[in-house]
Amino acid sequence: MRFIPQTEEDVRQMLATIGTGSVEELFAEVPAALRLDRPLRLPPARSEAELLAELGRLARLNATAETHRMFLGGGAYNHFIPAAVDHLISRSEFYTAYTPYQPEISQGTLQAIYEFQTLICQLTGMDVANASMYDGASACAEAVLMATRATKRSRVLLARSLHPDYRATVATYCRYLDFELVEIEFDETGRTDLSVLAGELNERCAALVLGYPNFFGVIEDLAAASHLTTACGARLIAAVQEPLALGLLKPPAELGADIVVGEGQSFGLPLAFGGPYLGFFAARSQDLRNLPGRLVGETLDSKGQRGFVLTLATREQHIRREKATSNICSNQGLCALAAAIYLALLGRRGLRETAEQNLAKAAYARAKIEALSDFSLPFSGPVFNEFVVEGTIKAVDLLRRVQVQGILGGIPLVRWYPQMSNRFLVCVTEQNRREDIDALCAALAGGAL
Amino acid sequence: MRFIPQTEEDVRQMLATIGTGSVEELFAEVPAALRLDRPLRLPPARSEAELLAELGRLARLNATAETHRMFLGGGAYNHFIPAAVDHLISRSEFYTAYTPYQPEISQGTLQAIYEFQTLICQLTGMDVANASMYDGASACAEAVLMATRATKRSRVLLARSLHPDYRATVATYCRYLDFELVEIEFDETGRTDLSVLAGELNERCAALVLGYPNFFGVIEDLAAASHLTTACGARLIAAVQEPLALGLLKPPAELGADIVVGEGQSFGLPLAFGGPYLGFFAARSQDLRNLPGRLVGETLDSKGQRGFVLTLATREQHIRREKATSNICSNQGLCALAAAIYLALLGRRGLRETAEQNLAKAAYARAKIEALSDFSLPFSGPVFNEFVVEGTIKAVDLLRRVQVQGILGGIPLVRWYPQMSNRFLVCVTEQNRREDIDALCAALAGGAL
Amino acid sequence: LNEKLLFEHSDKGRKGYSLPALDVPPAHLPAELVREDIRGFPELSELDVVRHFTRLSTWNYGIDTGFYPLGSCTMKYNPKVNEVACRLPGFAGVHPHTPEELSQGALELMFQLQEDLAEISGFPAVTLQPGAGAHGELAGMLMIRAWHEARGNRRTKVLIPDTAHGTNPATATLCGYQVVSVASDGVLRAAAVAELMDEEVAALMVTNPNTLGLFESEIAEICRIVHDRGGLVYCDGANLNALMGISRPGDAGIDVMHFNLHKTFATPHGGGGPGAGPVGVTAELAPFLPVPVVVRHADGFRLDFDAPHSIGTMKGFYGHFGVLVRAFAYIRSMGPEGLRRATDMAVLNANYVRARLEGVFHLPYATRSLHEVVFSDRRLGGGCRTLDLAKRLIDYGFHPPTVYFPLVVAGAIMIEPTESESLESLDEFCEAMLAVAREAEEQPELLKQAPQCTRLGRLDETRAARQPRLRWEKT
Amino acid sequence: LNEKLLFEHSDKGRKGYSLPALDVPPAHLPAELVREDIRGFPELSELDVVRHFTRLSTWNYGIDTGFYPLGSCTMKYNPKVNEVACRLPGFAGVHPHTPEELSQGALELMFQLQEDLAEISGFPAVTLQPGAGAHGELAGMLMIRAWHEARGNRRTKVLIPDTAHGTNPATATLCGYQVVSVASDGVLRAAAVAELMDEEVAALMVTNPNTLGLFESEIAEICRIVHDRGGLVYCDGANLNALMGISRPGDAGIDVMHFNLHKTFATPHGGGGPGAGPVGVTAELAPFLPVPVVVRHADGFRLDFDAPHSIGTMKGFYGHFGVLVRAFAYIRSMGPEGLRRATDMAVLNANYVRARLEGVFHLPYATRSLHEVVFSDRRLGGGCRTLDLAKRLIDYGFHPPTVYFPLVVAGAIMIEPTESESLESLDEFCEAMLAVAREAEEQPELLKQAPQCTRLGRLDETRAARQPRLRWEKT
Repeated sequence: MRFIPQTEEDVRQMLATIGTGSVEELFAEVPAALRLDRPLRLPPARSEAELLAELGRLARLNATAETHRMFLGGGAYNHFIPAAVDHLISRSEFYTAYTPYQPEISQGTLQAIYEFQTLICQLTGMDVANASMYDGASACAEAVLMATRATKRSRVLLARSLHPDYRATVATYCRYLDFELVEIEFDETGRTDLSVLAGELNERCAALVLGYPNFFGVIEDLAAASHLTTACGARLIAAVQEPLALGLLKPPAELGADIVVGEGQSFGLPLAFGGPYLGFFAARSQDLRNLPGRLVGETLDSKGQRGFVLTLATREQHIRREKATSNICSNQGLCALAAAIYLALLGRRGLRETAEQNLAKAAYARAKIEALSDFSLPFSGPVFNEFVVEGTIKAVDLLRRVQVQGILGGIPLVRWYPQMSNRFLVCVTEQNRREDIDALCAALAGGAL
Repeated sequence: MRFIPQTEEDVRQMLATIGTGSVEELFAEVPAALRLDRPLRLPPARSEAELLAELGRLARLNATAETHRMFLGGGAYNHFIPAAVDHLISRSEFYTAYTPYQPEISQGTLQAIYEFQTLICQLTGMDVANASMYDGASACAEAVLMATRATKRSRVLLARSLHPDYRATVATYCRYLDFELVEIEFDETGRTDLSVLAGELNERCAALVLGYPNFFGVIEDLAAASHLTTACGARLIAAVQEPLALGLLKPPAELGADIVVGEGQSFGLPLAFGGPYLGFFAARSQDLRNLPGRLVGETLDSKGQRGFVLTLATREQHIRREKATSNICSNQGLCALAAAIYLALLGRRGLRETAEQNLAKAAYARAKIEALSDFSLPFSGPVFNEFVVEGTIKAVDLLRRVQVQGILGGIPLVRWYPQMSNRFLVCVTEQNRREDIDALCAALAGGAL
Repeated sequence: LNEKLLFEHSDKGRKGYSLPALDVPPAHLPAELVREDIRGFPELSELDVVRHFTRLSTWNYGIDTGFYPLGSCTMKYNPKVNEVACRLPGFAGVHPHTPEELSQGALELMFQLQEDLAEISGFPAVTLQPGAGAHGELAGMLMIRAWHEARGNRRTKVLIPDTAHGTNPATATLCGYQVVSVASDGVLRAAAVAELMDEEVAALMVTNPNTLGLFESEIAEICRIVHDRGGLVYCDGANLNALMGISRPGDAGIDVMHFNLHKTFATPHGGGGPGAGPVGVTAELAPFLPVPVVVRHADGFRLDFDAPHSIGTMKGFYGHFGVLVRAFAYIRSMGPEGLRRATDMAVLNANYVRARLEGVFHLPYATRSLHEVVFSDRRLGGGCRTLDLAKRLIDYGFHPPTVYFPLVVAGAIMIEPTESESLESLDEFCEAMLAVAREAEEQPELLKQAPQCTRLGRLDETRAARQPRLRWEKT
Repeated sequence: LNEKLLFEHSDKGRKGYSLPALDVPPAHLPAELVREDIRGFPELSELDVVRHFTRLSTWNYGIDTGFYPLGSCTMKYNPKVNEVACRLPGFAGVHPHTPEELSQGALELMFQLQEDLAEISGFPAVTLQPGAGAHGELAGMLMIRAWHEARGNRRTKVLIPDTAHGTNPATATLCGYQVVSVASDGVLRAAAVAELMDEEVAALMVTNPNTLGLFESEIAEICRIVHDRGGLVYCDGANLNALMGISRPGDAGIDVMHFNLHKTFATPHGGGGPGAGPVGVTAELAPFLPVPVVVRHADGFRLDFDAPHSIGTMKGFYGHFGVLVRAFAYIRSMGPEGLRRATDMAVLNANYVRARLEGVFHLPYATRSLHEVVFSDRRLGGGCRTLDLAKRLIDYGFHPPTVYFPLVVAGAIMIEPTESESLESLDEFCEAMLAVAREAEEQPELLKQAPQCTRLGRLDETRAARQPRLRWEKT
């Protein structure tokens, strides 16, 4: 076994030191009735070559942007990842380390996370960001919990245009916490209906959660929503499912958001069938001691040099136990590192230009699809890099026809919005060339016949 | 330009410090007549994504063991490379370092090369090995040069069964050195004809070079050759084109070889269309100061701790200039590192077992091919993992038919041995499953009709 | 050498990226939606970025750097081939919204992993969705509550032994439960549970082996007691590395357990994550699993969202797939004998360290250890505490053990060597521990001023908490 | 921390590999052919090996670690995407004996690279075969001799300036030539060449810009002189980074030049190799190129072995293909403007360092520098020499410049920053150089006892040479 170093001679010597006759005896405390009396029924050990052959077979069964023209978004985005990202996160000092509990030998992780926190603050405009959470959906749930803690209120409004996974995750987290979850309808712009919202907001409301952009790719009017939430003392939570948009859109803080959460996958993480991704969580200073998750802070060492440590741990479960602000006790360290590297590589100009390319390509695709006879764009609100298309037949059937031509043309919306059986969500990124978009349009036109 | 950091403001500031008005002026010493008055005619800069798309297109045009069943050897072998090898040589401290001229900040490279030298000594049984050379063929040429230096003789015998590239490279290196190169025929065993050899050996002979195994995959009788060379004072050079064989075969030193050179590609290096590979060069202590190439030696630091340095540099060209033992001034550092890692991973048992699998699979293939009606094995000598097959039609045509079935069935020998138009060289490694071999036999049988 | 922050390096106009030329007309958003430039955002070349993070990495300590005996964390070797496997284009590049017929490879892998984990643990149903151990706990405790609610029997309390991880009580709270602590004498006693177990107790949360590295030898009896009074038993699976092929929690009467793939199944910890926290449950609890689970149909594998009793979804999509690939690769590489051997050797290693150190270090519990051993600083000389020992070990080139946990041992020193370490490593570590113990007697200042060999000296954590500076700002 | 040798770690029975089960009957060689066990050979687990080489790596200094101003070596950034490119399965996995129709991608890449190098250098024909610069020199000088021989005009001598790399004379010797050294005054003078040039001189070998970083401004005139007397001119292309898009050696009258892809074209140096040393030649010399060259036919690309005048083959197969892929990727990433900008900025960087240091360090040649600048230790105080300065720079976190080369400058300090370095890096380096110069005056022992910040102190090279220990042996 190449991962287990003990030789038989080692085992003999160690048993002698321990003073037992066999390894078996070391398990004396496990009652016989609880002992498994047979080998595990698992396939036999594979050599490295066999393993790669088997996994290669499975991997080749999956469609990717290398095998198909891909227009899938909906919370996970096909962006280019510079080679330097993977090179750096593959440094074993980063990826084989544990949580940086011993700061003197963890300054690499700690400084990188501190930089990540800063980058998230810069992007969102918020005062403080934590060291990351599992993903956008769970970060959104944590934001709702924090808002209820901070406001001591229990009514939570969720936009129905918010990503369905985010809504579902909030519901799971709140399942047994006696909260009132209310969904707020959207209007023909694809944005949350502000008049409905105004009617549902009251002094029992802890929070309103809006997507920014929302699940339809539409940019919600945060500023207007903020006027309403501020008036009744509720927290406005902006949930960003496509953070590349922040390269171009006004930062949520500037528009009045109180908490900004979101999904960081777009920043250098592979699609990987949905994970591991990167939840980010940013808030205003007022909420500092209510934050869930880890925080890295600056301090000094015994010689007065700058250094970084995990801090404000008194919020956390290993100290506070049942009074902790969350049960989370890890972060997505390596994913946050990847995001920091990605953002550092793109930098000020690159992030903007990449966002502008996404915007331009999506606009080109929208215009071209809108011009097709059997298609329309049901929502009129401004979009970034994805948008809803309505056809004349069931989207599921249409997209299957498009798929046969090597195109993953979009996501049918019917699973989450039963009345939208002819609608689907199309995403266009900097990875889609004009010819890909043209091919999609041709396939849609053909498929609709 | 992501690889060039200077901003326009930096440039202005630097020019001010230098005291010139423009970058242009820095080239004042280049006469106008020699200035290129147009931009270079090269394709425009590609983004990273475009570059990968273009290279991906080219890469997919090539056949590999992932796309074909591969039975090609002939000096380059399809062996499995454990993932740990690439992980470790991808540490940038290794691969972005230069030659270890400053030993205090190069102990990583130096210790690894010292370990490589030791591993080569252990494998070959020799006293000393250098830090590596370009490849097996050029190492062979350097061995011939060393033998002539050491013996002060100028007649060199090369087995005709020696790898043709090795013979050709020796010829190129010796082209203007007034040596007499003589090729020695092989017999029906596929080994060098000892009676012909005895007739050609005399007191003018500097060296005899034998493949071990030779180009036909046959294991030469080094011991018998050594008796003859020793008698006339010539150096016996064993040239190892498939070093995995040394996991099983007697070390050349034990059989009387004076110099052992060879190709280390089998030890963890990808096929990569022929390079970069890894020449190794080992000799007896008597030749120490005649060795070409770099050497790493053990020494002590100012505090008496063990450390490693480049040593015996007085043989080399940066000190000796025209009197150097060779003009080589680099080694295949990263390839030698890969080989050291590969050998450390396989270790004593792994090397042996891998060699035994190669032997067994080749034996299985030989027996099965020999049983086919239209095929025979022209050479009777013992082989390791490759062997010559003779068919009834031109090998080039036969192999093209086999290739259509997704099998790279072997290497036609006619290019180097014009009388062997129906013969080809088949290699079987631990990477070929029994079903691959069976498929080859079926395709050969079908192709010969 | 020091390394500035990214933001301090930046120079207006530098860039480290490249984009293809835009091949469609530019587009514009309404001006009121568009932000200003991001002030202070980095501007660096590719080399700047590479050098920055390469340097940062050298201030970190990983498993590949050296021995990492962090108790309760199972810092075993992370095989390199697994890193290759999860990066195969067909795994790294598959979008979660890909139609099922075009993601069969991903689904088959997940299905097989569900089955493997079921066999290893003895639970018939498994969800791969939770993103970490604590997330798995939350899923598991929500299922327990859902089960009670489905029976119309709300219940209000959860019993948790005093040796438990802090996430256990935090999770119970998040499920709306009140936490009742159970005292143990190293091992949890059936009698202690019986005393507290009543009709208001929804569940007992145990860890087995517990955080003292001791097998909960009364677990079967405890499960019976809890079940008899209508409760369920949750097992924190953090220490499963001590049991593979030896004993299956599902066979002992446990109802729900989470796995830490990043501990037992060798996926890298990544400096804090991502991990993965699948959960196994009994058949009775299977209807409550989060959606989706992967099911096999005649025509292939599917994501099943149709589960009316499900607690819902724990996060976006289906789990930390990239982590699942690595764990699957590990299980396939090991095979049944390999997993059993891992457990055997993990336990042997821990007992060897115990045997070598117990004469010098105070061992609060004498029961036979499994995969880890907990000492205390009681016998440490010169007024030195556990923290001093830990920092001094850094100077010897080792990552310190887990310290001050479990809370039931004052000044705990919790050592988990894992099976990956050779006798040679263990000996070197034990020599260092013994040397530090001698230093504590003879030169305690060496411990109190440690570490000396790191770029930074001991860091002031109090200052960080009192004057929080959680982001860089231009000064 | 120290790290033993592989062999000192080993433990009988450990292994770090895995093989599939043998699926054919075992076979045996005649016993007299089979060796005994290899005594002392390593036996380690995968983690042992990974940790060993990871630790070794941390004692190395690479470009990603920091500034590496090694003169004449062009230590520029090695782009990460190139490492990905050469590992694409279709490149890494293609066997050199693959039929041409199944290796068109490899052949097309090589063909395009031949064309690119021809355009950059001004030589119409290029071979990619040589494995390194010195190997390219050998190929080039063999072609020169073959050309003379083909004209029935043997000739016996080669002129080499005193500033040349040591490989130049070593190569000339290997081609059977006698070396005649030509004195220069920093720049090679046409008059000096004219004086030595006669009918016995086969060639002049020059480096341009030369190893002092100075452009050989009389090169056109020199080429005319050599050509007029029937000789050829070889150019060592090590310093091509100073000329891309500025001036093409082929246009200046040079006949043969090698490229160092691992310098100018950003392929990694690998701690000593592998590099690649393609050679460009004039049309007249093209028939003598090594075989094979890649040619384009109507039906695709082919390896052409049919060259009766060829000097033969320089090594196995066709060149360091994996290195060629990286260089090709670099050229495509840069484009024509990028290469020109690289040269501009390399020269700007060198002149900036020169401007900042020349008041303090002695500058033996006042001519305008191109891509590198050579100082000497003449003004260094406290009896310190170049070596002391170099070792002290290590303590400041920098790789030292090239030292004691070129030989024409006593105590040479040869600095080549390359275009990759930012102004910030250059300033930090210049500050360090100036600080060390001050220390030499005030505390020379700091230099003489340097380095202090490395794991090992200054190493005894004399001892290594006097008592050679070139391999480990069991003691």
